[in-house]
Amino acid sequence: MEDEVIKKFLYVNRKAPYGTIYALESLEVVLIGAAFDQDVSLAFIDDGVYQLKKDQKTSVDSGIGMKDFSKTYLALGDYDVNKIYVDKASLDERGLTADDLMELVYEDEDDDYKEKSSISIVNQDELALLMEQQDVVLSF
Amino acid sequence: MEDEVIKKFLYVNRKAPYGTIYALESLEVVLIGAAFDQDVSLAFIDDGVYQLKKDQKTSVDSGIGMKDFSKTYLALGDYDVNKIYVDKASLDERGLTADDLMELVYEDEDDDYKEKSSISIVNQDELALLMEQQDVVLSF
Amino acid sequence: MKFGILVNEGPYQHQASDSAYQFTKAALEKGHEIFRVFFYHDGVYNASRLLVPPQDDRHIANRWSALSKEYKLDLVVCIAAAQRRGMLDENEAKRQGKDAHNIAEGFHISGLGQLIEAGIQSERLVVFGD
Amino acid sequence: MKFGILVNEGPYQHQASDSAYQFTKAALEKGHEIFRVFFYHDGVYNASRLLVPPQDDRHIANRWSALSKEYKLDLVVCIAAAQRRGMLDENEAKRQGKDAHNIAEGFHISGLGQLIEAGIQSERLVVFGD
Amino acid sequence: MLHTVNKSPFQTNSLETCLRFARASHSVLLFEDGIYGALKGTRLESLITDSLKSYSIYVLVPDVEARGMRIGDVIDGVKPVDYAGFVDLAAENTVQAWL
Amino acid sequence: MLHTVNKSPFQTNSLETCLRFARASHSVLLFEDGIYGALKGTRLESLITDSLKSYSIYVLVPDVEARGMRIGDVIDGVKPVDYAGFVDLAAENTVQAWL
Repeated sequence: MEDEVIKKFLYVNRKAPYGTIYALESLEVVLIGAAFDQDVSLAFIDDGVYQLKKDQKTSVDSGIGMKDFSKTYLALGDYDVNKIYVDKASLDERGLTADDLMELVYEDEDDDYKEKSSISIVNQDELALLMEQQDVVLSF
Repeated sequence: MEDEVIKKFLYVNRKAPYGTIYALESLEVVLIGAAFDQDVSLAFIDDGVYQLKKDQKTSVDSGIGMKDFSKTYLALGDYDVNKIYVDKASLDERGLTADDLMELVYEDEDDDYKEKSSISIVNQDELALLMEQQDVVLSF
Repeated sequence: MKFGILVNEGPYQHQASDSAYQFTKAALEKGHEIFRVFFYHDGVYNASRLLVPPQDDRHIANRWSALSKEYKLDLVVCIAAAQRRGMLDENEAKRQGKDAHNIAEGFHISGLGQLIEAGIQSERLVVFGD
Repeated sequence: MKFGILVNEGPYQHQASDSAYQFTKAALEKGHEIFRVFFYHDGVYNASRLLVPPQDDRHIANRWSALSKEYKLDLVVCIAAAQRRGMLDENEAKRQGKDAHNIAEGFHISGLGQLIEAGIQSERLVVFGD
Repeated sequence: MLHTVNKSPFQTNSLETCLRFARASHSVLLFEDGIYGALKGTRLESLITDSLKSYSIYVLVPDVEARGMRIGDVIDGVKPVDYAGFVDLAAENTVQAWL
Repeated sequence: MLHTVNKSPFQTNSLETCLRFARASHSVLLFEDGIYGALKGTRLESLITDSLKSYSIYVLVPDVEARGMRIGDVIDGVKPVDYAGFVDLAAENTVQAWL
């Protein structure tokens, strides 16, 4: 029985990509975790919202000499990771809107496989409520 | 000739002790550097001022399980490291005054070995001027 | 109660590993169970057998090893994070064609799934990082 | 012009070593001299011979080694910081009674005096950290 | 829910963001360099005294003492705990670390 | 004197402190996560536009582009440089890193 427990996992991302590895290695946990059939949500707060910025451009041989790993976020929908919450206040103070973010989508199998957005831009009360409902919060 | 160059070295300390190792390992550089007869100054800015807080109390077997290395600052005077500049604004916003800091002193050999304080509490213009005069700035 | 512990930073540079150790020790002394301590990011460096700290300082890897021995603690080092950072056990070293390995007694290398499992099986997961 | 470079963070976790590498390479390509690259704090981990990064990622230690070979770069790892963190060369391993060592080609271990000397002998010291 | 903060509020925005998401019935634990937020007389004191009206704030005493402070330097109403107390708080609540 | 800032001004106080000590004739280089301080439309934009009246501010383009931004997103007056330009700035000035 114990192995069939479904827990609510929240991944909280608050750091910018490239300056530190947390964004990349957090994503690696999410991808591995997707195999465990848990109830997974991702939150992007503070500089974490920059992880979802579109048009990232670097490679091992050019730019800053690090690979662009942002394409991996686009695959999250295929892994059934489609509850992605972005803190509106964090976007606002950085002058960003939904249009600046990558389009992360998934196919809703309960709705004739329609393509839907995985991203919800939420206010802090909604996000605080989401946090309260979690069993496990992994912070990066 | 080149070996006899005397350069102005400034060590800039902006981080609190214990939470990270920078304070301790910065001090290790200063002590080794003292053997090189350069013109050495230390600046404590932002959380760096906490490095000089008196009454630090921990040991490998108690408290946070890390040794109290603050006594080492007291030895700086013996190493002829006696130009220690503390940013007044940083003290102010933390509610600290000179009385909260360790008494760091040296014996002035040009003034009958009188014991004098190594610490100068300075404003940001004085500190900015000091920075401009340096040849080498080591930041921790 | 059953705790899982995640350590995200290496020894000495950040206090994370020290705090995680003190927390884990206090939990065990209170009779709680530690399901697993998982070392991720630079946390993998805590598992080095080659640390030579100053004589008057704590030995962070040995301290974890000793606690592991006393309480049969499960100390797991993330393989992906460890490879990237040069932390290898004997098997990994062989597999990667490396001429040395550096994992201390009591630690073992495994996948990120072990972290997820710690989240599922523990009643609480506590994260220590930077 | 003669530059000295100080690297305060380890590979991958922080961008410091990447930025230092790009700066050093650009300086050399412009014809400047690099007196020394000094690895301090977690920066000592950049010198590991055991890194196994993913195939599509950069190999930070090898990149430094290659630059060192091409330009005869002096790559110095602080001995005190390295001991504390389990980075040992063959001599140090012997001296400390350790059964393995992990320093990559092109790096060598020495004292903090080498950092001060870099400050004295270089016309500019540039620090990369967290 | 237990929120933990281990960074100085003068250096990073972790405490500020944590307090933005803390709610009545939650607890906040300040430890490591986070303890600087719990001290009297700083520029940020009112951030904590205001928050104390809504929820409980704890501070880890070994971290306070290591840094040269004593219980008397801690804002009234902030509750002192040791590592065992930290464990109790974590046992009672889901834990969210604000790194 | 060249001041370098590699941290996001939203996350740490490095940029703020740097600007407190930067003086006329100095230069400031924003790189790594520090480039976020150089962008248009953020809450901190005026911090930079005000500073531009007193001294030169540079931003490292590879770090800007890696993070999904382009030169057009950078505040007018902030000067773009590549790594070679960073080297030139360091050759011209004593360097102080605000870590």
